Amino acid sequence: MTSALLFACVGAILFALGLAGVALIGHLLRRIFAFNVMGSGTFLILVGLAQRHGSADPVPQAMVLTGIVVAVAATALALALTRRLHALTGKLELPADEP
Amino acid sequence: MKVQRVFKRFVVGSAALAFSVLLIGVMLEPPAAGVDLRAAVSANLAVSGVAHPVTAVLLNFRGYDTLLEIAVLLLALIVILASGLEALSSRPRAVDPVLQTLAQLAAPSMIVVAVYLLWAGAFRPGGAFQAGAVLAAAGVLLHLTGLLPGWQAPTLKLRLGLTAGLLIFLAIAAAVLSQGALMQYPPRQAGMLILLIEAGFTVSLGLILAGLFLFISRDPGDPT
Amino acid sequence: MTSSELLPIALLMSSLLPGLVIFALPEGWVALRTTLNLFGAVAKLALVALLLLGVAAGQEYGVRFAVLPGLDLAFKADALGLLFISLSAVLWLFTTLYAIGYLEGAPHRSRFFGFFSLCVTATVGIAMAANLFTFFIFYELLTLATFPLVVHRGTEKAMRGGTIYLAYTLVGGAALLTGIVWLHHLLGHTEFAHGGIAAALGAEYAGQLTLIFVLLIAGVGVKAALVPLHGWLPQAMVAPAPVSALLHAVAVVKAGAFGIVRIVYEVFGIEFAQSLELLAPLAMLAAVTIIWGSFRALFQDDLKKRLAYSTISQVSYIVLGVALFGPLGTVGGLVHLVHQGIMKITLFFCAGNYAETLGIHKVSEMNGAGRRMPLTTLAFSIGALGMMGAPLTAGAISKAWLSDGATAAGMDWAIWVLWTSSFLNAAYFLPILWRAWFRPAPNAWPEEQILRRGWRETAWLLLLPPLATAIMTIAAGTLAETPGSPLEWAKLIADQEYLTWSP
Amino acid sequence: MIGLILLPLVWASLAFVLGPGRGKWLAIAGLSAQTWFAFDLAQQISAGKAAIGHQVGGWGAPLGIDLAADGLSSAMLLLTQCVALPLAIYASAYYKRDDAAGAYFWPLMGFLIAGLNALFVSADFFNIYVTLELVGLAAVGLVAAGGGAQQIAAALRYLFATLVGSGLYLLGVALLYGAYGTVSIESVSLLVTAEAPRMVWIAFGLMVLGLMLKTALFPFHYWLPPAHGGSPAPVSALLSALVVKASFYLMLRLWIGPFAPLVAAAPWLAWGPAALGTLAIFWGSWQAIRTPRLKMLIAYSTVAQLGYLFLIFPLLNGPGAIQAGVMQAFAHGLAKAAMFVAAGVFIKATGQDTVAGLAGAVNRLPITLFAFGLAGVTLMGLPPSAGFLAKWQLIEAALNQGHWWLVLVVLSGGLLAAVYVFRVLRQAFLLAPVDTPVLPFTPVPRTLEWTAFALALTSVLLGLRGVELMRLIQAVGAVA
Amino acid sequence: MSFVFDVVLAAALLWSGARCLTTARLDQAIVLFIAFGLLLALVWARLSAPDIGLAEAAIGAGLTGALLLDVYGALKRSKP
Repeated sequence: MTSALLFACVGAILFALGLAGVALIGHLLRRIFAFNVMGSGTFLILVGLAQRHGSADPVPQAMVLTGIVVAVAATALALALTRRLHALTGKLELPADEP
Repeated sequence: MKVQRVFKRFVVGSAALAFSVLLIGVMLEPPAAGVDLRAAVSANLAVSGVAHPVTAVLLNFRGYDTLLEIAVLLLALIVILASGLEALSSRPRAVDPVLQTLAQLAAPSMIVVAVYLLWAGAFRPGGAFQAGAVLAAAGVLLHLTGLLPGWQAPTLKLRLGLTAGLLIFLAIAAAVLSQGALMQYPPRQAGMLILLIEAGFTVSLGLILAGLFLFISRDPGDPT
Repeated sequence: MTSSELLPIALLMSSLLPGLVIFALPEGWVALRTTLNLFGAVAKLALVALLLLGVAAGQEYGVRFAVLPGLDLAFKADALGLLFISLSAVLWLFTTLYAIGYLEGAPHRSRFFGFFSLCVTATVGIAMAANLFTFFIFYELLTLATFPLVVHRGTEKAMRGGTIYLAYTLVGGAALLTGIVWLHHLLGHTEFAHGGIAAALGAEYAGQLTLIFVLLIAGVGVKAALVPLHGWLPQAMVAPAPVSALLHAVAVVKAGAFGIVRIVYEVFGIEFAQSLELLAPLAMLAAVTIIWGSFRALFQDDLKKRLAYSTISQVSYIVLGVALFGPLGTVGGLVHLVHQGIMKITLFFCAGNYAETLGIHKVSEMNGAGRRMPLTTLAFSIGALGMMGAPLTAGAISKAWLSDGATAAGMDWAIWVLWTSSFLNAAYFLPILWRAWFRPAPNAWPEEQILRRGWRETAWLLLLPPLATAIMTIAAGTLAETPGSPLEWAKLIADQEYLTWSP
Repeated sequence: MIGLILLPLVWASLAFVLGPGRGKWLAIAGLSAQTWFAFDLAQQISAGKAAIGHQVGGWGAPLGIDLAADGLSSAMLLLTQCVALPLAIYASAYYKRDDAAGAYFWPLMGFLIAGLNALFVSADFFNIYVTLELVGLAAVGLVAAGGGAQQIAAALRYLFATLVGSGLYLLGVALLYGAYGTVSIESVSLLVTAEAPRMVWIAFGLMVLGLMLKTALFPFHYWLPPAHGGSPAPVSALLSALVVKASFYLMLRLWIGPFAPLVAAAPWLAWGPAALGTLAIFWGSWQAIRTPRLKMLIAYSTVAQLGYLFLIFPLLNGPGAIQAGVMQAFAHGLAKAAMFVAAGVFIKATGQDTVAGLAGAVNRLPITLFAFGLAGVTLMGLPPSAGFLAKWQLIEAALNQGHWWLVLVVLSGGLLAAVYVFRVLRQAFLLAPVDTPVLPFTPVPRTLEWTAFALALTSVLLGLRGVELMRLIQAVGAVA
Repeated sequence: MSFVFDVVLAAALLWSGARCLTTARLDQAIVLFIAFGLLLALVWARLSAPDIGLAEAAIGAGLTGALLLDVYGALKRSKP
């Protein structure tokens, strides 16, 4: 068991954790956390699994760099919308069921 | 209702648990990888125009991903503008002058660092992302210390800066189509072209990341 | 493109193009609209004449376009199709004239005549379809084009009628589609051909083919208003009189009947259908419809409703004739396709006249109408007598051939059905005539809109069409044996459809 | 092919540089050029080239990223441009100057189209992930643009749905890379066999799950009606007609492409999508029949119509299934776009978004109502229309494999569609009730009415000539 | 030895991630989230991926953290 594989397993747990969080948590900010945890888990799996034999692999690393930027973009977007919703309704949760 | 929620939690939680166990299980029986790209990367590193493999992958081998990614970033910013925050005003908050002077000193040096990172990216860890991030950090710092007001709807100059990275990238990518393919840099100029792309990239990345912060962070509570 | 390909397309266009232009016309442009309508109708008549001459001379007309690989939009103008086309072309002209008079000053006439032309286009398409796929396309197009006409008045009542109409026809369409695709799946094509195409599959498919037959007949049976699929017809009476005339005599009901003819003769083949023992049940169904329709008609006080039930009964004469194995029955059924159209449209024109002129909608209000509107009532009487099968009228010819066909097919019970129906027809038509001619007129009509001028009892455009069709009813009866008459044409078709049959 | 990706990126960024509300002419010009490119590409492919490839950077897979356009992808490209161009013209008349909702419409639309085109031609799992995000974020932005609380809430719900969807997909990519050390679709398809390691099975499952979520297949449809029903007409049209199709296309592509060996090893897999599709048809139609709001009705109809697309999965090992799917995608894309823009006209004119408010529309907006009716014909699958051809092909494919219940589903789905379409039409034919005062009626630009009509007419005329389209995707049919 | 360190690091990462989602107080959650980001940067370093480490620290933890803190501040200010 290399440490790369160890981190891959951690990634798996984090992904499941984040997924459950997104599904269960109503509070928007926390949901955004959960989504980020989920994403980080994926990145860990991507690199950890690829490097399970020890040596570094630039390709998945580059992908993760791309992924991180995309994730940040999404996060910022989610935050902006959350703030907008809060400014309009004073709430940090989505209405129970769609209008 | 309450019972329902507890039940839902239990179900989802156990499902997640089972899923992670399964995932770990399959990852612990690793199949033999069919393809090994490490060799390919190091083999082509010489003609890629940069010495640092990750940068080579990012901006040359898989540069197309990066092109779309900067588009995603710009898009996120546009969405934030579109979702209707322009209406709100912003004013710098009062902070103590010591911090401000510190920030004034820090900001230029951060820019220097950014330039270094950008240049270093060609052959060691670092590059456009990090440089852009540092630029953004500088902007954020100035804002937090009240020297840089949160941005209103961007001016023409700012919009140009924001899109510069994408446009330069597009221009170069298309310009080399004559070579036979999109982004097929002639090996001799590759390094120069990539540096050019990265430069524009860094500026836009810095502006966009800072923008993500400075556009969002305008306080609805402020009086206009 | 040769003339043999051009003519069928021209025939479609002669009503489609005017329709499309009329849609775009502003409400006010009455003159241009009328010109277009009449031009289209006349042009169609001329084209039909050309085709008739050609087909009589043995010329073949046909054209096809590929829609999908192995799926063609195909048209052919054969004898059977032309029988239906000529009927609709002639009656379209009269109905258009009538409608122009009937709707004078009414709102949304551009819309009305637009869909009206689309209806006729769909009818022609149905008549000229060379395979079931094409047939289905125009069959559903007819449904869509008639809906706006049925609900034209825009009242809640009209909407209810239109909705019921849709519910029936769309479900029927689904059944039809299933049958068609199934057949296409088995055969690889659905081209119509004399003597049928299903026989090619052979006996081991008998079970599936029977199911397909049921699906197809159920699909077209809805429009043909076979009991128990007839529920929509009386409801659709909310439509304006010209529409009812169109629905009953030319387009919808006839499309259903014509569909049954095509399916029995040119998809399954009369002989193959007989060998599958599908004809007897169909004949039974027709018989039940005939009796049931006439019986219900007895109890309708609303004039148009009574006519509607009469239609249900009369259209099944055609189905009965088709289901009687043997050329005599075939001739009877086919000729009635034409005769019923002429007679029924006369009746509806007249009903419309009573309503428009005097505001008469009910049988009980008919007293003395004959004195006030002699010409209309004369036409009405001729139509009614024709329906009963009185001598010298078209109806007599149909009934004669039908009963001969029944004898030939060894279904003597069918003769009794015909006689019972004739009796019932008399029972619900004669009282109307008696009231109209011999009862004294009330001192005030329910709602007199058009005043009498000299011997013109109502507007010209309302008066002439029924008279014309009434004369045709007599002519079809008296001149039946002359060449070119519907009867002769029907004989020609019957010869084509029986490949191996010999008396 | 490259132009289809670069061009929208360029005009999108230029439109942003020009500033809020500007750049509609850029967009229309760009889209016209793209449409021409798309037709040209389709020409080449139906002329006999099986597929047209492009190695970005000249490296070639697996080191670099490959682009590839075959019949299927070029068909989707064609659909995208042909729907987007009329919508752009419509939008240019729909948004007034200094209309907050339209301030950034053009850049957003540009990035959306760029993402779609890039997705359709990409031959690289990870690159597809990036394009998915591009499409998803752009779509969310369009929903959120300048909207009130309801719209923002809808956008957030949509955002999380699409993010989780692409997250699942990305995890699948990670596992694939772990298993095979490459993300090039081509090299992966060479490596996948029926005895593939469990990791690959899971990757496949995750990708399919994520894409179903993005396609709003029942029961993952919860996010779609508020997002599509709540946004401005041009946006709803773009989302319903194109965006949901992208993830469906991708799922189909994976199903018949790299993962075909897995599917062949476990044919029962295909019944999952089909069953969900069936439920989607019934549930969506039922909701559409019930809802009082016009645009909600159309949005729920989208949920139902997407169901048909998933009915083809059990049929993919026989002939005609892909053809049926593509035909349905075209029919629904064109018709739904027409319906949403027609609804937009009604709403602009009457100022209310209810079915009841349509009373008497036939006399005020005949063209628009006619457009709505034609689009309805396509959705009901009545002839002559592309929807009818799609239904015909679907039924025949089902019969070929003796799946009778699929036939029943398709037919009853059509009848249900008739119920909700005629629910609108009969209301429109109804005379405006006399007792209620006639509603204020603002005239609308003719452009709006005629673009709706053009879209609807196309969806009908395609039903009279589907040969070319079928020839285009013949090659793909051979694959399946 | 280094593997032990990795195990500890992994445990810390998991803990911070889980706590961040479960803790009752929002400000704590935010701090934990930033901590999570920094730990992740360390992990990347351990995975011999310094580029990602830098990016994660700067963008993931830094920028996102700043955004979150700012939003939090705005929320506090908006409700007196």
